[in-house]
Amino acid sequence: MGVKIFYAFIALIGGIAYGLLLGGISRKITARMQNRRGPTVFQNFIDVWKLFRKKTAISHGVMFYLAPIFRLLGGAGTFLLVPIVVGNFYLSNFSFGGDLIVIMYFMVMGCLGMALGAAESGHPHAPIGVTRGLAQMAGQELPFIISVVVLMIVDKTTSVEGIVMAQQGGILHWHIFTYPFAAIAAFISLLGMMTSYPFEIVMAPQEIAIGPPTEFSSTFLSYMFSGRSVFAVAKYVLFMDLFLGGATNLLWAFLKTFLIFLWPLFITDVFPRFKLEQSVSFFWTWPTLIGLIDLLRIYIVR
Amino acid sequence: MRKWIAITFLLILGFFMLRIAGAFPFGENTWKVARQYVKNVTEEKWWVAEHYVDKGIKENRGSNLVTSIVVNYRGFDTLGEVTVLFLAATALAFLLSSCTCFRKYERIEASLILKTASDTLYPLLILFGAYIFIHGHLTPGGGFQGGTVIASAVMLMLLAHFSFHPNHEVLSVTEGLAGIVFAAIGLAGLIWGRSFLANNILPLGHWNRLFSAGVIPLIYIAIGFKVGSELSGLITDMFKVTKEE
Amino acid sequence: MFFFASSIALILIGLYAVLVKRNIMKMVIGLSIMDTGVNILIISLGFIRGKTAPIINAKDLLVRTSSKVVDPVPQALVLTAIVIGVAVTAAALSIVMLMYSKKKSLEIEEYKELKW
Amino acid sequence: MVNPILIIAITLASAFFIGILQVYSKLWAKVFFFLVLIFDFVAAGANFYGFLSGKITSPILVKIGGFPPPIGINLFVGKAEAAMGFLIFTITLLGAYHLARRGIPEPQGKAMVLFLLLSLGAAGITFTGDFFNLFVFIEITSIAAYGLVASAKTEKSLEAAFKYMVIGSISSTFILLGVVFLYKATGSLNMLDIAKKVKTFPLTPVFSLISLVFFAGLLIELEVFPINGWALDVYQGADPVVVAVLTGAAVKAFYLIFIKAGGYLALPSFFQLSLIFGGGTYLVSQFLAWRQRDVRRLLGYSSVAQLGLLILSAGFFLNNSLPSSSRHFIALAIVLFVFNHSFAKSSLFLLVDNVETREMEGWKGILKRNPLFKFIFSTSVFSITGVPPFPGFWAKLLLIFAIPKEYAWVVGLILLGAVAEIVYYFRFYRIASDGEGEKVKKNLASPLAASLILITGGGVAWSMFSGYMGIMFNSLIIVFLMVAAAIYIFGFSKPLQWTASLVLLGYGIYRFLPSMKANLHGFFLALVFFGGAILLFATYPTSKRLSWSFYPAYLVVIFSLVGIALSTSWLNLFVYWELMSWSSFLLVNMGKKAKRAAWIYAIFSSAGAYSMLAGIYLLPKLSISKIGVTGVLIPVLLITGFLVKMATSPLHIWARDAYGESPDEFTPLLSGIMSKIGVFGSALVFLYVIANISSGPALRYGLAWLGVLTAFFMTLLAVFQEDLKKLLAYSSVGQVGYILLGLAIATPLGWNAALYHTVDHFIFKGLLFVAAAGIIYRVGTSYLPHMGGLIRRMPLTFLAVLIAIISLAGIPPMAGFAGKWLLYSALIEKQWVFITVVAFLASTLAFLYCFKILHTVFLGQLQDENKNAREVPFPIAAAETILLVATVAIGAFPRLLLDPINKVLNKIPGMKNSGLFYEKTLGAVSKLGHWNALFLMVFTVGSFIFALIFFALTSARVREVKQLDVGYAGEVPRQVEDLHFGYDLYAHFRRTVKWLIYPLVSKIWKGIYEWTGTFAEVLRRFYTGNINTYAAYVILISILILHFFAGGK
Repeated sequence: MGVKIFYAFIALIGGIAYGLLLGGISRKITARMQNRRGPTVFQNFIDVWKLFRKKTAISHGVMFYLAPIFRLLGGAGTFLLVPIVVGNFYLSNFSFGGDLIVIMYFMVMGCLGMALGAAESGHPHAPIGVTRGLAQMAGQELPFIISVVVLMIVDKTTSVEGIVMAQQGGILHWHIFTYPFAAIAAFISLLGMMTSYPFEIVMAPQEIAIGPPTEFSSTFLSYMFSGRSVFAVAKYVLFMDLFLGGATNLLWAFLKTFLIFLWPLFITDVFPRFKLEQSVSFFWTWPTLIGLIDLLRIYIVR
Repeated sequence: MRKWIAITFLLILGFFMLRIAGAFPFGENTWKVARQYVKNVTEEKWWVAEHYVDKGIKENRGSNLVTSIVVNYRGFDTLGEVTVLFLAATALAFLLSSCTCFRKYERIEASLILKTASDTLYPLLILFGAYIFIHGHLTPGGGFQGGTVIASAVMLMLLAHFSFHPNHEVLSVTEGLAGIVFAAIGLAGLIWGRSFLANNILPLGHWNRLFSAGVIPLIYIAIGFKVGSELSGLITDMFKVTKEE
Repeated sequence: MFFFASSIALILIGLYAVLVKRNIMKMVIGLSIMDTGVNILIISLGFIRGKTAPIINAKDLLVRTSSKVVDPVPQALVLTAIVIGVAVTAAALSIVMLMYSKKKSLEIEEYKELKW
Repeated sequence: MVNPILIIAITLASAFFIGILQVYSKLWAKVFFFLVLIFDFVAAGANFYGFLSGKITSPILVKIGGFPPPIGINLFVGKAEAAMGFLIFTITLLGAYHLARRGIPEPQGKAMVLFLLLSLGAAGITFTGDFFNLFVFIEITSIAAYGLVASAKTEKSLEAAFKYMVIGSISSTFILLGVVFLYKATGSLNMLDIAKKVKTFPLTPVFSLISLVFFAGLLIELEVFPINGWALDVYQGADPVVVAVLTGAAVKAFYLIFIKAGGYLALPSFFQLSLIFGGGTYLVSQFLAWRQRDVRRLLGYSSVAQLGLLILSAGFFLNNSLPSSSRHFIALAIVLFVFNHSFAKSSLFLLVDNVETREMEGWKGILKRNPLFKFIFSTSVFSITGVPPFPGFWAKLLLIFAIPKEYAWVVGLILLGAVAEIVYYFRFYRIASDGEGEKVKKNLASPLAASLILITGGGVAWSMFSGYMGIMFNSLIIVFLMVAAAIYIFGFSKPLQWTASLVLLGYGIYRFLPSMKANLHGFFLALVFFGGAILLFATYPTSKRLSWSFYPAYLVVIFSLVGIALSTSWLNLFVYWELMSWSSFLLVNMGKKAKRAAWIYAIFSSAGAYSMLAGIYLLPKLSISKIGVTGVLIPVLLITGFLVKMATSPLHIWARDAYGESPDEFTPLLSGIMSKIGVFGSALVFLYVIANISSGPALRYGLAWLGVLTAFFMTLLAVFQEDLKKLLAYSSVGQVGYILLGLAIATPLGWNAALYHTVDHFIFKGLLFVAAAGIIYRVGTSYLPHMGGLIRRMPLTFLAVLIAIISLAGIPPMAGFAGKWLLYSALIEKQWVFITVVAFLASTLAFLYCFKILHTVFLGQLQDENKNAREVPFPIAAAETILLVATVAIGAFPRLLLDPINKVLNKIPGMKNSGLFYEKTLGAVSKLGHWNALFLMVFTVGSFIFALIFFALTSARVREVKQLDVGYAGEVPRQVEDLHFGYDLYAHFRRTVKWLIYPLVSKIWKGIYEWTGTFAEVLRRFYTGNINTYAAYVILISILILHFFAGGK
């Protein structure tokens, strides 16, 4: 167990670093697409470090104080529950802790913690952002749920390992190819999960500063930043496990997660921002309908 | 429209009633007719009327079989009947007691003929009424009829004279007492005789005599008083309402 | 049969007044007529052709009376029924008088406060 | 034994005597009047007692005039007649006493004579054994009634009297003609003699016609549907005291003669006649009263309806083709119905006499200021509508179960009418208890006596019938009920009440501990007791503002829940179910604004209960065990009753306001335990009924959809709710939807999920509601936007609520997650794909309101008016802590709960292998996946603490800022109000899902209510108020009777 914890800790550090790096890459790519130079790919590391070194921080209360911890816990916990390389003792982390259902619910922890902290700040923008986020989550979850249910039912398992195992035996066994519609639905909902354009109303940087974390500063923000990064990585890994057949070694894992990371990036800079109503409606129509194709398929075939 | 609907309804109802009544051939011996409805009649006296007619004289010594039935065989009905009349009188007095809201009528003085005739007839009518109810067990008529005649005498007087006011108190007491007498005779039967309203507490006497038929004449006299006073009271009450105050 | 028909006709005439007449006094009169019809019907139900009244004031009637007199029971019943009819009429009239004293009208349309 | 002739003769003579006496002394007349009534009462009572005690074994036959029956008139007093006589004189005495206290109308002597003769006539009708004599007594009753109806001498009463008189004359003409024709056909007037002769008859059509003429007359007097306009006008127009005696005594005498004549005349179509007219009257009148605004007329409709039910029962009672045992039960039912209706309706009319206004609006809030009035009113209304333990309930039960199965539609009709009855009676109740009314006149002795008689009668009926109806009459439960009553009556001080209730509950736990076995019954029993104890404990601090009757009703709820959980027969379950529903109705009704909610609650729960009753009626046997049932009707009927209590959509619309507006002290019980007893019932239905039918899978699938849609829609509605308790209400209902889903899956895993969630939902929702009670107590509002920032004032409550919400949302380390995990595993195992998707989505939506609760109550800005709010009082905090610890403990060690559940499931055939086993490293493992609760708890808490320490050590100097110190658009705001974003948090989301939250279901229910009302309103126009029309109806119906029912060979 001690070994496990040690390797998990290593993986976590790696995850955070990878997440921050990917964040930097995305900023760079965006800048390039907008004909800017953009910051360096290590800008996020710099930011986190800078924030972390700030001398003072303000707090609005207990929940406010605890929010970054919740956030980090949520991100890190999710990351650790998802096996990076299935079957690998060192890289499957704590996946014995629970199956896909556990992961799906654990993912909420971080958001909830942050939401509570933000709400305690007493800043009216914070709950606005939070409610937007929650509403959008209700939107994006539907297609995601549909595809996850499809996978769980066809693979007759709820564990991530089981789903990965079911995809072994060639690239065509990946769920992205066997259940393409479900995969499309899930990948569209990933856009919402990443709160990237066009589903970026949650943060709404232009009007309400930076959304829920409005009031957070210095160390608090650095924690949240880290938590957010590792959470993103956790999602990439999860998607890799669910749809891209998992990874047999770390290299594959990097490659596949990077591919998944690129996907929202392509969309992000092309579309304008959706209003919340639009985004929820969007999620509840197109990706849902696409996902339903596969759901109907398995409903009939079953 | 309403008229025609009503007529239609009533004609159908009439049809049904005629169908029922028509099942009993008119004027034929009832007890013979009735037997056609019955299978296996073994009892001799299947029809109660046969008993009343054949045994009536023996059991009651009253010449008037209807009186025997009314006062003795079905005396309880009559007690009820008296009660109904009493009830009507009470209800009327009760309802009209506070009714003073009528327009004051200009009463026209009665003609001399009416006045004279009613003065003459008044005692005669009372006497006649008394005769009827005293002979109720012998001749047609009885307490009700006699009482009605007496009340008609009172009504005549009321029509003829302004000043005629039967004593209301006396009327009330009379009707009450007469009722109590009736009930008391019944209870006496319960105590000294066979049962309530039994006709064996007094000697039955001989057939076709005034003093015969046991308690029947007593009851009929009580009824006569009761009906007479009640109807008189009733009429008086009705007059009172329109009286000039 | 004629007696039945005519007494039933009386009942129906009485009922007709109750059903159609708009004057409450006339309705009471109708009820009275109906009572009379019923009474005649009862009496005629007790009639037996060729028989005498059930009053035994001659010696020869005392023997096998039942073959000589009409059915006395309906007559006894009718006596009661008549008195009851009178009583009901009296009660009805007192109610009508009171009603008239309140509204100064005998029209049935005036007395439709209670409904539904 | 008192000779019945004495009663009649002495009363008669006294009537004459009062006529004399009143001329001289009013006082003595009055005294004498009461002496006579008391004599009658005692004499009739002696006879009745003689029959009851067995001293009189054969019917009393009084020969009047000394002639044997066919020759002379006779009185015939059997058991029924003696009972009826006693009833008549009791009611008359009550009415007379009431009248005397109020003031007998002038001239008093005459009025007393009329009153005396009314009861005499009724007694005569009852006692007589002769048809013509019957007619005479009918006339006595009628004329006395005409006079008394007119006695108020107002325009209304005179009009009523006139109508009564006209129709009564027609009716008695029919009766007279019938009697005379009977004489003509049979040669006799004696009832028994005619009955004997009729047996030898070839029942010709003409003879049927003769009987029908008689019955037509009787049916007019019995106020059957189309020809009862006069009766309603009498109820509306006459002096209520007179009406009380009329409906309580006189009409009942007519009813007795109806049964007797039905038996004597052996009319072949009697059954059809009574079925059509009784049933029709019953059903139609219940609906006609739906929107009646005049109280007296409303009660009139109700009387007519009850009479219709009696006529219906008479038809069954006289139907020879029925087995004698069921006829015996129907006879008992009739006795109880008559008893119940006489006293309850008389008492109501006497109450009406105390209130000036006729309009229902004038009754607004009358109950509030008049406690005794309230007691009598509630008792009477409850008796009439058939609420246990009043006699009306037992009567209904007896009647329904005695009706043979081929007349199941009659049972349906009875139950439908009963629902309608509850709608209008409880609307009346609602108006009367809503707001602060005026004080009323205090002439309540007679109605009080009537209600006490009713209560006694109910108790006697319960103890009598419990034996042979298989209803548990556990002496202990009775002791509890008695203590509850004692608490109520003596009105101990609140802390004493609270202590007494707790002690009682503790004793109950001690006594019932052996019954808490590892089976479904024991499981729910334990939930009821321990849950109830915790929730009862938390009611203390706010008990000061509670009504006196709170704790008694609370105890009754708990012990009827115990009764339900211990039931081994469906009937027993039903009895306690009704008891629970109605006592909880009282509790809900105690809420200030809850009157309307309580009304809707009453309607729904009784409709559900009646549906359940219909199902139970159709079951081939009553014991709760495997039953060979075919068809889908029975399970649907049965489960509907339970679904109402679980508030499953579309039966949910009572729940929001009933939860939201009921007293805060009661809501935890309502949500935490009472909805779970619905789960218990549904589980029984799934287990013993649905499992055995061929269409079971389809039904289960349908119910699963119902469950998941409830979860979805209620969650969605909760998101947009701005009232704390209503929000929790929707949430509660939605969660119970998951439980239904779990039950419907019907695999071991599904049941595991359902039972786990049952307890778990009690824990977290109990906690939330208890906390809500405390918060509302401190803050004084349950309106969410008026709260905020309370975390600083109530840290413990915040922590408790936070953990409860985490549990509710199903976020892993807490107890709630296990339920979710089990449910989804079961669903995926079952492969119900669409349901799974909806269930997942619903639980995602739950996050929205979860955040809303935490944010609007505890976070954000503290409002100025709540500056002085303190932590919730100790008992509430203690209850919170207990439940909080339970949540965490079960979260870490779910086997604390899962092991007992598995024990329970092992007892159930087909559920033996629960589908769940445990492995050291993986924790709980199903066929599909695994989850390790302990690991997750340790991992989460450990990481949290680690991160916290790390954070605390490394972070910069943290400075706490003031409340308003937020970086708000570059300036420091001054007002709290602007900053607290608490109202309509999800406006944007609402715009998106507008079409989903369209209140379709409530609109449909409302539409049903409105349309039925409108329909009844239109149908009521049928009673034009024109006496000509009424007479025409009478003639028309008589023609129809004569035409359609004249059967015979």
